[in-house]
Amino acid sequence: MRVGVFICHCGSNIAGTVDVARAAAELRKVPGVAFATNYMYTCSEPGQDEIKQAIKRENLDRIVVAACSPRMHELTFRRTIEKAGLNRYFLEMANIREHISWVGLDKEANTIKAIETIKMAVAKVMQNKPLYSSSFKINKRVLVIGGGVAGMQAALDCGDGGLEVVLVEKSPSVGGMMARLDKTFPTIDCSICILGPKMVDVAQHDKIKLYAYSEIEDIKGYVGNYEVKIRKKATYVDWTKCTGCGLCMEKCPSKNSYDYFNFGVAPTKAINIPFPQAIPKKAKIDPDFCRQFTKGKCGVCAKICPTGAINYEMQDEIVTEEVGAIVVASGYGLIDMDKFPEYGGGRYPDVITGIQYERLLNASGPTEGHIVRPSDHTEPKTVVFVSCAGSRDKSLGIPYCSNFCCMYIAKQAILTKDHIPDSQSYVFYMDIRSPGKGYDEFTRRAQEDYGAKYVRGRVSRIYPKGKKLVVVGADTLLGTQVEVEADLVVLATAVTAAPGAAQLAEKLHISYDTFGFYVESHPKLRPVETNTSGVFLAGAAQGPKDIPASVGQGSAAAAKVLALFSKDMLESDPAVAKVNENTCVGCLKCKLTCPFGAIQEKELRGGKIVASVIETVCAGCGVCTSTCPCGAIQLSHFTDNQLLAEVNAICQK
Amino acid sequence: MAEKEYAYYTGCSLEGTAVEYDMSMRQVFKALGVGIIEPEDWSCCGSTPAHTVDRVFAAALAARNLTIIEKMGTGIVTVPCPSCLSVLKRAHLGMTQDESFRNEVNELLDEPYEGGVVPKSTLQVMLEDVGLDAIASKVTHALPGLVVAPYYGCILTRPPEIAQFDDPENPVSMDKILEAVGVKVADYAFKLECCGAAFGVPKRDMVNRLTYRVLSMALEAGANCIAVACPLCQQNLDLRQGQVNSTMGSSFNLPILYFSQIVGLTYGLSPKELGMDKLVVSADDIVRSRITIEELAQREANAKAAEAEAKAAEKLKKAKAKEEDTKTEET
Amino acid sequence: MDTLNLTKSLNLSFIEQVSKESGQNPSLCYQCGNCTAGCPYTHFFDYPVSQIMRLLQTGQRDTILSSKAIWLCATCETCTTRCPCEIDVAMIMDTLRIIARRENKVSEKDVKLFYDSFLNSMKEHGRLFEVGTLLSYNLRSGNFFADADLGPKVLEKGKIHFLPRKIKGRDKVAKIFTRFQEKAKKHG
Amino acid sequence: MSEVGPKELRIVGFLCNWCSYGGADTAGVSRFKQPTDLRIIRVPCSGRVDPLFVVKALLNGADGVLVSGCHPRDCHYSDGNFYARRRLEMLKRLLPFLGIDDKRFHYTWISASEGQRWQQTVTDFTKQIHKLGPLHSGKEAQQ
Repeated sequence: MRVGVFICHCGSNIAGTVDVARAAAELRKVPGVAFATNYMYTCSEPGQDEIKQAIKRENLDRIVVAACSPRMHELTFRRTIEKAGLNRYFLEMANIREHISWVGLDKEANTIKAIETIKMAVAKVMQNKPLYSSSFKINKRVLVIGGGVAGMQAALDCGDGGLEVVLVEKSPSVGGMMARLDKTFPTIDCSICILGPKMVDVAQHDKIKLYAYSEIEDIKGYVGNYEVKIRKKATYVDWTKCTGCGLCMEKCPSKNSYDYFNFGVAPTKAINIPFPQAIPKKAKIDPDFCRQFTKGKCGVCAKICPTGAINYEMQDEIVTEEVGAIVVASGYGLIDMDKFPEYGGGRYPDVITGIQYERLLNASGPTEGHIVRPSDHTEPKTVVFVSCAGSRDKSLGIPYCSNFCCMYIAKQAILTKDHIPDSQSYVFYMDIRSPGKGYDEFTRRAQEDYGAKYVRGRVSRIYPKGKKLVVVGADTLLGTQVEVEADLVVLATAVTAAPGAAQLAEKLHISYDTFGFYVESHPKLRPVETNTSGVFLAGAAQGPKDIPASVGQGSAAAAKVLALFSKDMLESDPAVAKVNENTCVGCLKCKLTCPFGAIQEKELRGGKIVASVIETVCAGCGVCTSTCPCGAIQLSHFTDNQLLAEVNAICQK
Repeated sequence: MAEKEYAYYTGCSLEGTAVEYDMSMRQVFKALGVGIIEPEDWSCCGSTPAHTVDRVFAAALAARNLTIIEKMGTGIVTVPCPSCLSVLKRAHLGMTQDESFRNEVNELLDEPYEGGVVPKSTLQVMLEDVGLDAIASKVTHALPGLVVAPYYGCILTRPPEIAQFDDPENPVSMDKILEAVGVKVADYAFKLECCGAAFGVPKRDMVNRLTYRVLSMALEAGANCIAVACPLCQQNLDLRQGQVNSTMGSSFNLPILYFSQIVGLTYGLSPKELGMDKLVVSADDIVRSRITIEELAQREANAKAAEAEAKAAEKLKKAKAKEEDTKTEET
Repeated sequence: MDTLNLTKSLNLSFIEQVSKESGQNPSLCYQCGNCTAGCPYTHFFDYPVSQIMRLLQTGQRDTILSSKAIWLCATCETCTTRCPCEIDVAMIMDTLRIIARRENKVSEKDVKLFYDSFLNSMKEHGRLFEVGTLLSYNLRSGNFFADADLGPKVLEKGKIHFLPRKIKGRDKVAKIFTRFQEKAKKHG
Repeated sequence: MSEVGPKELRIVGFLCNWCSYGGADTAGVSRFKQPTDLRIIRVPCSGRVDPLFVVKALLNGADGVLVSGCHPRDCHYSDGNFYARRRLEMLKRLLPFLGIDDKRFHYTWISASEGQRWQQTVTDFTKQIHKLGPLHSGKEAQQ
């Protein structure tokens, strides 16, 4: 066996705190190591050439690259050695950057740690076996979860690219948060005017199958072959018959239903079409408020419906779809108002959220675009905007910036002046974050042309005094306490992960961060991929994002799906479990523990029962290997021998 | 209710300027069957002044009392004064959470404190241990016409890590207790605004300005009385109300009662026992307005009957009018 | 205002001392001003709380220790309760007071005198003797008639005791004082 | 590092590829400094960690072993970490019978985004092992 070791300087990233030359010298002394060297940038083209040449020149048959994390470059170097004629699994990487040079201060200790880590990799690579992928057919349909602007963009791009798309939307209409906005920054163009056509396209696209008011129940399978169970929630209206005429909504006597679309700014009917441009434009009953459900009698809508679409007996329905890739665009949520007792959040009706204000501004909103105070329906003359309500607030567990509030506050201040010319807006802010194209100019316009008074400081509390709300804050630039007697207060409440984000992630086997946002594969270079192949991200599900960024990600995710589906067959990962039929005793404990149902019972010719692995289903976790009492089932590339070789390399009594 | 015994740390103020808080608190506990024992030979907790000297020193002054109480074996000490409570809790939490701090404090003491005492406000004991139902069950009298602004002051619920009780931004414990005894509680936005605390003596102008706001917001909320649970708040609002009037040109005449006094009044206890005469702004009108709940029920029944009568009369009138209408139509 | 020469006046050891004694990290403050906004005493301060925090971040030891603000803070805990960065601001103010007292830099002599009168009463009697404290404060502050207008009111209500209630264990309380003073001397 | 004393001890860490190995990478990218005693072995899933690996390491020279996987319910492989938890908990109870202080073995859950938590875990565990001292020269080994 002739192992070659290549130690990367990574400029000064590694060489700065690890003596790489000494490490190479030490490695040369290790039995089995035929060649060891250090190189400035191993991942560069000349760096990779060096490996290829050394393999030929030194007749190397196994390679260890000591560099960055294998999560970064394992694939790169596998390809390199494959090009030089070695099986790609004859590569091991030693992570001496993320785990050593970047986290240890002491060069001597780092160097020793690096040498030992590389020795472990050498020990392992000597146990490695060649592995060969097989290929399998893929289902070129794509599931898009979430019908907001990011999800619709992904669905439309995939559809236009010729893929069949299954689009699942939790609420009764597509459109997401953007459908609720009045105007968009920094152009002040009407949100629904630019979104509406997209929504219609989604409805009319012959490649897109829309499941509205539906949720993901369960997902099984792997890249190329997913089986998705979708729960179509009961609407109590037969959508094949409903024409969206709206007669039911007009006549419904339950007038105090909570309006989810309008974030409760005004009540709606128990049977409703959420908004005039809804897609699909179908009615739905809210059983929490419908008299037929709460009191057991009413039936007005059933009597009035011209097509007889009402069905109070309707049940949820589970449907199954088969797809090969998934785009997750499940959007975001907003922090609850009751997290702000000092602002009277939830207690004072005239303290509202930014999205609620958006509905008050909107011509198709509950007030038809007239700004009025929820308490007494009078027009406010003094409006206070409070930015960072929850954002950048560690005490509420939200240390991050919500990304777009600074911009929409500027927009709302401008629109307030447009709607009520004799009004005065105040904006309490800590920093104005406006790095987009034309964004900073926009926030300046709010102040220069629309007279919004920006006050640099946080609001400490809000209390009612007569009909006014007294907003007590600081102006840190003046170094004083300030008070504004406001008619209406708008809180730019913090963006959170969408409700249920964690549960969805668990169904998809993708990771999420402490706040519930989904984790991309690489923060810079793989921003829409996840660590689960075949699952892609788009929009604010990954982190707070404005419209242009969400649309961009929707298209990016679609491009990734189209690239994945450009082949008819995919290569399987050969690092799967294998059964040694000679030593297997047929206890089938592995079958019980396999999380994927990848293990079957198999009868050999002699009648002996053994376990057998379905290679395409096995995901390579190795739970079976640790379960097997006789070591008969081994996870390739992570066998007992391979891992123990690593242990033995550093633990020698 | 099973009799439970608590250590009761009075605190210096309740022996002097806040003696009526002590009197009424003891009466209310007695009525509720809550046993209290005063720790023998307790000393001052050190309050704010000690905290300006040194943290270990301040904790030691408080911990001397904790040591005495620990030996009593009651487990819980209930404290009427929020300032004492805060100091005792700070000492207790500091000493139980940080070993080296505990050792430092114990070095200053004759006998060490081992951390076996839970300090609770009297408000917390009433709300959580006695319970609203039991509190309500002792009510014999009503105070119709009384609208109370419950004033908590700064440190009863703050900071939440120390107080570990009620909401630091919108406390409701006193509201609930007062409502349980049938008193009308105003929606008061200045529940927590600082009254000036211990600055009454050295910084009188400052305190007068702060109390002015607290008093005027109570009136704004429609209250005709403020309920407090803190001797310092009471002193600043009651004793200094005249000072406020002369410096700020106001004419407040707002009685400032301890919540225990109000509860005591609804229990039919005598004004004398509750120390009502100790208040500077007279609460005689409130005392005079007191009636038994039977009287109240009678009054309400009378009012209802009168209302029903009026309604019936109205109905009759309408019916007659209608009758006449139809008659005229017929003709 | 003079130019603040940060190279010369940035006192890092002061920042470290305050961090250590208060257990708080002043770098966590991002100057949102919430403490100033909620502070009932902002009107009376020479520097609002957020500026005290800023002065601390820039290590302006002398300015802070001679400020009135640190003595006029009543520890109402509003700043601590609302700080989005979870800084115990009141604890920092407390610490600054302690350091100022230790270094004999007390800008608000009356406040300190009142506290001292309180503590002396406590040392002597074991409990607070209200009349004694007030008289001693009045005598020492030269503020002879502070709250004299309130005297008759309290007197009339029978709330005043002209003799202190001395507790049996007052020597034990006094011992805490002396032990602390000895310890403080030892540690300089 | 000075915090944990001048002499290094031998600590082996088994980290699942998807969460904890990524968490350790995140700590690296964020330059969260850590003691240098730990040597990391990458496994696909914490469910792949055979208790035997831990025992072998401890008997053959390791002074401490750390296993870290994905948070419960956030496992890349559905529920591999549940199997891990069950096995590793059993192992923890068994160690004293082998004459090994169970504080030398620790298992935990760290996600790919929790760099700071990884730093804390490594620092705390290293401190703990240094407090216990070397396994093979101390009393435990002779028992």
